[in-house]
Amino acid sequence: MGEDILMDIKRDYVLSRLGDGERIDGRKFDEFRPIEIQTNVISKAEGSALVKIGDTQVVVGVKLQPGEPFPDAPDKGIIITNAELVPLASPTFEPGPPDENSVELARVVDRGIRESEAVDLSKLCIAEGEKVWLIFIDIHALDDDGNLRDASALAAIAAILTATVPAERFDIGNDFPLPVRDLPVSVTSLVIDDKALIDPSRDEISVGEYFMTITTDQEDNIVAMQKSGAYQLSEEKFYELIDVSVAKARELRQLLRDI
Amino acid sequence: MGEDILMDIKRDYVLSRLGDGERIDGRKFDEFRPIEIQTNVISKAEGSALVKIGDTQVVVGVKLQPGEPFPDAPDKGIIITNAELVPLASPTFEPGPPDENSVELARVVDRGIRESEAVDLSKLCIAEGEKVWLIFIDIHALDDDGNLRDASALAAIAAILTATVPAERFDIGNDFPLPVRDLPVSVTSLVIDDKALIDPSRDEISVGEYFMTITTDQEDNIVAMQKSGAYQLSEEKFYELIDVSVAKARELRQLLRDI
Amino acid sequence: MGEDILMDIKRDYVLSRLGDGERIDGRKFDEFRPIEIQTNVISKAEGSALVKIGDTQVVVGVKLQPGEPFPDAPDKGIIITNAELVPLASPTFEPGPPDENSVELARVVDRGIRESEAVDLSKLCIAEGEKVWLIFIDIHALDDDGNLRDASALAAIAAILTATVPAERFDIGNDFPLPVRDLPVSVTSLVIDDKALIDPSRDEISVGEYFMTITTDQEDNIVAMQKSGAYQLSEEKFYELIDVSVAKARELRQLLRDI
Amino acid sequence: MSEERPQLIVDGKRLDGRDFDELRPIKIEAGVLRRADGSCYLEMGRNKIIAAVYGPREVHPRHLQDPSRAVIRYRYNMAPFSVEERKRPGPDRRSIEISKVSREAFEPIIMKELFPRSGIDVFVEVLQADAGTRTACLNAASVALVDAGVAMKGIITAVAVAKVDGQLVLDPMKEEDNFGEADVPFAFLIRNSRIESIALLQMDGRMTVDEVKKGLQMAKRGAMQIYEMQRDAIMRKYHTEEVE
Amino acid sequence: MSEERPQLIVDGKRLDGRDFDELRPIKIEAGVLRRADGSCYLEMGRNKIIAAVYGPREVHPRHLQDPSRAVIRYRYNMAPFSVEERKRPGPDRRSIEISKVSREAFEPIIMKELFPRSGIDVFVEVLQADAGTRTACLNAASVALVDAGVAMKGIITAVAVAKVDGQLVLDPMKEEDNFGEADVPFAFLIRNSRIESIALLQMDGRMTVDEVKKGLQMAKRGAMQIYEMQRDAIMRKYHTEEVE
Amino acid sequence: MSEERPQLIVDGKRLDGRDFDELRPIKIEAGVLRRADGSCYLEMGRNKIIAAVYGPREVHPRHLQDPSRAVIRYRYNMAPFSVEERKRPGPDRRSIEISKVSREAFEPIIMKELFPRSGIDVFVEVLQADAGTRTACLNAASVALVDAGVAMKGIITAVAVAKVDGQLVLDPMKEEDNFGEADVPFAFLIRNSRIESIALLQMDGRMTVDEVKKGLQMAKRGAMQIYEMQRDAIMRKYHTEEVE
Repeated sequence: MGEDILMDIKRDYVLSRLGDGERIDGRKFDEFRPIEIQTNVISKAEGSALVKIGDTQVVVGVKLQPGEPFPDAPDKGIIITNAELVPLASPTFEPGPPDENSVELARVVDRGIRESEAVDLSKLCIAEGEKVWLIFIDIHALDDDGNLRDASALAAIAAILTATVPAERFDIGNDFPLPVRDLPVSVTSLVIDDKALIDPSRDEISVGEYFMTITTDQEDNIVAMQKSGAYQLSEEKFYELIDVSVAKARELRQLLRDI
Repeated sequence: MGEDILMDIKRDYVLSRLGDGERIDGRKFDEFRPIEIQTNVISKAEGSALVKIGDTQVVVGVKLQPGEPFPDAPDKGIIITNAELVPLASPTFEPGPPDENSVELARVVDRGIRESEAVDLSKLCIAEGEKVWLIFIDIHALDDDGNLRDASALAAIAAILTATVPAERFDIGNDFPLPVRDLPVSVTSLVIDDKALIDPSRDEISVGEYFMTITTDQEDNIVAMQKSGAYQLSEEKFYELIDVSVAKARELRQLLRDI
Repeated sequence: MGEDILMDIKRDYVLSRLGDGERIDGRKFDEFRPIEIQTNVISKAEGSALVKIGDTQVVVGVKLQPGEPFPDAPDKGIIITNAELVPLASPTFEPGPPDENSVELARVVDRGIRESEAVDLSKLCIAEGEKVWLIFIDIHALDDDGNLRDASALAAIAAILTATVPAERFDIGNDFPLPVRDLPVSVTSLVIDDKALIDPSRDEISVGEYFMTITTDQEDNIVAMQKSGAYQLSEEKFYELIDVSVAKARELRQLLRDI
Repeated sequence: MSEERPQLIVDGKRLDGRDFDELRPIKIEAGVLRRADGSCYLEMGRNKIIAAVYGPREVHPRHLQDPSRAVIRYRYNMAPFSVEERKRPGPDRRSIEISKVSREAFEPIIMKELFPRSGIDVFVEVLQADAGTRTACLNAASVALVDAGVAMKGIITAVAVAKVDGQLVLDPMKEEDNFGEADVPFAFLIRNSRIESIALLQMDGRMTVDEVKKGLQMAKRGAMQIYEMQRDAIMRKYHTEEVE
Repeated sequence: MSEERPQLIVDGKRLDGRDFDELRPIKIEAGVLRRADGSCYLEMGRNKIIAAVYGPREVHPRHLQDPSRAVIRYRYNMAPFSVEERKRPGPDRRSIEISKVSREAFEPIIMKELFPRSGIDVFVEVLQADAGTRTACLNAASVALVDAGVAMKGIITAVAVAKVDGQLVLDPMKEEDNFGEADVPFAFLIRNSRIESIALLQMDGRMTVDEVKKGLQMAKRGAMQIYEMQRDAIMRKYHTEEVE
Repeated sequence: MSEERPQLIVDGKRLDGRDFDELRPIKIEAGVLRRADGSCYLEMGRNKIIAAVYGPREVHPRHLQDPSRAVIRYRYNMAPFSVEERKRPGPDRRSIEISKVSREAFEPIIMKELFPRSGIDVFVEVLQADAGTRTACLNAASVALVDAGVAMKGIITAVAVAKVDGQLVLDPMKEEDNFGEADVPFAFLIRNSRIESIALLQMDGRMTVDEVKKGLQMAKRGAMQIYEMQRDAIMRKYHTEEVE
């Protein structure tokens, strides 16, 4: 009950400030909260990163192990992306098998990495048709203060960037860095009427879960898009979101280059 | 609530007409609704059939793939029958894993095919003890207006009759028709007091789910029986049901021969 | 409702008798109810035992079959212990996958057997790194009148003691007795304030599920301990429980030697 | 592990020496469990079955209650060690089907209207299996229901007939079930020591119409013998209680 | 079973002879099921889809009800035999995601406030799949909702565009989906015969910004053609009903 | 991947140079999460743990509420990447057992009667594991509960002792856990800077009675050191808050 009233008050406040052309935390509409990337935070993982965007925190761990290839790609490594919205990270997350939100999060992050061909899977064949490297990308939410999606995508590519293929542990040659070819970056906006708020915070999302995510590669191509949420998106807004997402992704990509 | 009252009215109507020796849709007690069989409706399946009995509709698809034999039958193909009572087909079906009704439906259809030895499993060995053909029979309900069971059994044998073993796709010789040896036909009746209504419609079933299914082969042997529902069956009624089921199965079998 | 009131009455009665230094069934604080062990009760199992402690009854069946070893113990057999608290055994057990109580029961019994090295796993290798004997220990509760844990542990080791490795059935040499090296015995107490009641009955447990289980081997070493239940255990009581558990285990072990 | 099909009938006798219409040895004991409201241990050949009844009792969650009658549950379950190859715990498709048709056998016989909003649970565990477990379980459940004092219009008694080597036989054991031509489990409602109707009926295999009809008669004769043993077990239990 | 990548565009035509901006043949029929409140059968190329709508109806269990509006469910499901390699029954991660974004496409369009405490269920079965099943399902669901008489602010019409061999194409079929460079499914809200906004939008592959923008225009033109066919199907249904 | 058993004690020192009764380096920080009502990050050797507390808050569904006191949940969970070989997400039997005994350690200490009908949830994630995760998690959970302001009768502090190469050692790390002879995790209730009772106690391995008793004394001394660090972390948090 009290919870609902609080949400109503927050929503009204966000909307009233938006009416004045302002975000509640004073950010510009196309401004991310402060971003922090720490890599190699989990020594048991072959690659890992902790990303904070404002108070939102997520850890991604990358594990590699040999496994069977898909029959239609006998000489290629395999990416398996999974997201756990553990109840530690938000009062609204419940223990149990992945719900539609975890599944969507994992699949959107996965598409950015897969479609940008960020990892050179053709270099991850051990024995054609028999054994290839499986890359497990596990997204583990710690604190959901809004926009877990971009934080997860950033942590995923950062973890990949610093990952080592543990060949020695499995007696198949020397360890080598996971071969990375691209740096996909996702940018998520909250669409409210005729406005778009990049990197929405939890309080801003009290208005509604009206998201658009656009992921681009380092040549500014679009590699993944996802409209999520029960809202209608106008054509003009869509074009505007593309342009701003491409521009912001360039900035975020610089953070990855600085790792 | 309103639902329940409607059911009560239907039930009273069915019973009152039965009191006059009549079925609500004017059929004779041993009369099926109009039956329609369309085969090869799903080109992705190795065999398929859509069967309509009155407004009841079901699709069965047969898929074949190589797999391991059972240890106690190293040279025989394997039949796996599954039924999905998808929520599209009835307001009473719920999404989720198969409930007892789906399981029973699949098992009764399976027994008719298995026990009549409709498929010659000994011709489906690829390499003894290592590889045989697995036959997946998937029953997919579309519209449950009563007697899904006979519709499913009929669609299953029709799909089998038209199925091809896709040997070429798996590089194990030439395609060949799935070897069929018999044409099992199931006949289901609704038992109400001293009456038996063949091929009961949904409205008739408002009286209660008091079913008896008798499956016979083309030599009029009984190959499967199933009493389902919380009712008591008298010996005399049982004998009567056997005789009428054998007779009706012969008629339905003709439809299969005409495919 | 009525159920709860009954529980309250029972609890008050147990506590009032305890106040007088007595148990409700007149037993001494360190006295087990009558124990009965029947072995070879299930001929389909390679080893089995029915144990009764008072009215508590449990059957354990041991099944063996060849399977793959763990990579880090390529020449050792594998123990898999499972407990089913089937709803037949108590009004409080529900059908469904194992809950935390079944899991804990299985794991505590498992630890006693595993840590005492009761079974000589090194004699259960068939082909190093490829095939070893899997030992399934299935605990099946029949009647839970309190202290299922000790009854299960006793039945498990009794079933193991009488088990045969069915090598002939799998064409790998002659059958031989499952090699047993030790006789772990668990002793469970109910801790109420400054008292400890060995082998608590269901009625006594109405006071609360405050258990301590101590399992010892035949040289009086401790091989497993488990405090279960939301209570605080004092250091003095803990030492006292160790001593009494060692002593009682010796008595129970004699029953096993007499099989 | 492929098995040779043995000859099942030799010199007019079955593998275990029984006549065609002879039951396996049966042992029934009522009231064997403390916690359950009613219970029964039953052996039928090498089958070992234990049945418990709980109720009438409250139904949780509430939305499963029926305001006008008791809700019946019946759970057939096999212990993992009850069969040659260890069975994974939990219900499989076979046990789901058996539980359904068994529940339906009891539903019209239990006087459910006497216990509105409540539940009557019948739990049956197969500790050792040797063909005919579903009929053995029904027989045990029946005695457990009587032991629990649940009001019923009669008693359920069950037995199977099979066709083996071309011959109808009563109460088939494992080999006859594995290698026979057909298996027909029956359960009957018995009332005033008379078989009144069929409560459960399944069949798989291949039989002529005539054989099915003869099989029913054979099953009825077998059921009456089992019924006597069920009665005896109940009597013994009451007698013991009176003596105590 | 490794597949060779075929050339997808030959002499300015697609593998199946279509022009770049040409839809596959479409067939739509409304009101094909008896039990459902609304239904639709749809073919789009080799896709075969059936959609059913139930509701507004009561929601169970009660705590899932919303006191101020209807709760929408949307279930996208593939029949096990709908694809080359048999699909295990039940939802997988892909169908969970598709169900979510499809439901979200309909939610702002259905007038949920008219049906407090009730549920509107949209169930869509893919009987045969050949790329573009999610858009085909949305088109079928839309017609089924109209057939059920559910009040909506407009209609949803969906179509994908793809990039294959460097070329934008409308409504890709299986080979184009498997071997193309990118796939962009769109759904639009159409109102008063005008595309008003984007209701669903996903994308995977690689496209320039300019291609995405051109793709949207191509999709809009395709959607308008489909919209006419949806209208026709609904008209035919009403007409038939009047005649009857 | 079969591992050789290393010598664990060399020249009276452990593999990582520690004395027998020496803890691994510990780092504790309270209040590290925004969404949770209380939280704690803790390192104990190479273990990395994060704990969050939510509540007292409403319990859903309602039938899980207790009208007279708070309901406590405790969920121990390992991240898939926290261990050498990737762990499948979701609870396994080990984590179910750990969650149970950990919850039971806290239940008598939390003043549940103050919060009728409500729930207090303790969620602990193992981000990196290196033996002793259950004790590390209890220590982190304790600080998170204090950080959340949950009323408690004291604090829980946990540490394990092990027997390796015949020697009792405090706070075993991975190699000692894998190749040691016994492992005994303890948790204590500490009140007024005094160990008052045992809150959690498990054991597997093989120890004499005397060793177990000595182990308890060693654990108590270790726990008091950890307790000081828990206090410090809480103080630092309050201090920071005051300064802000």
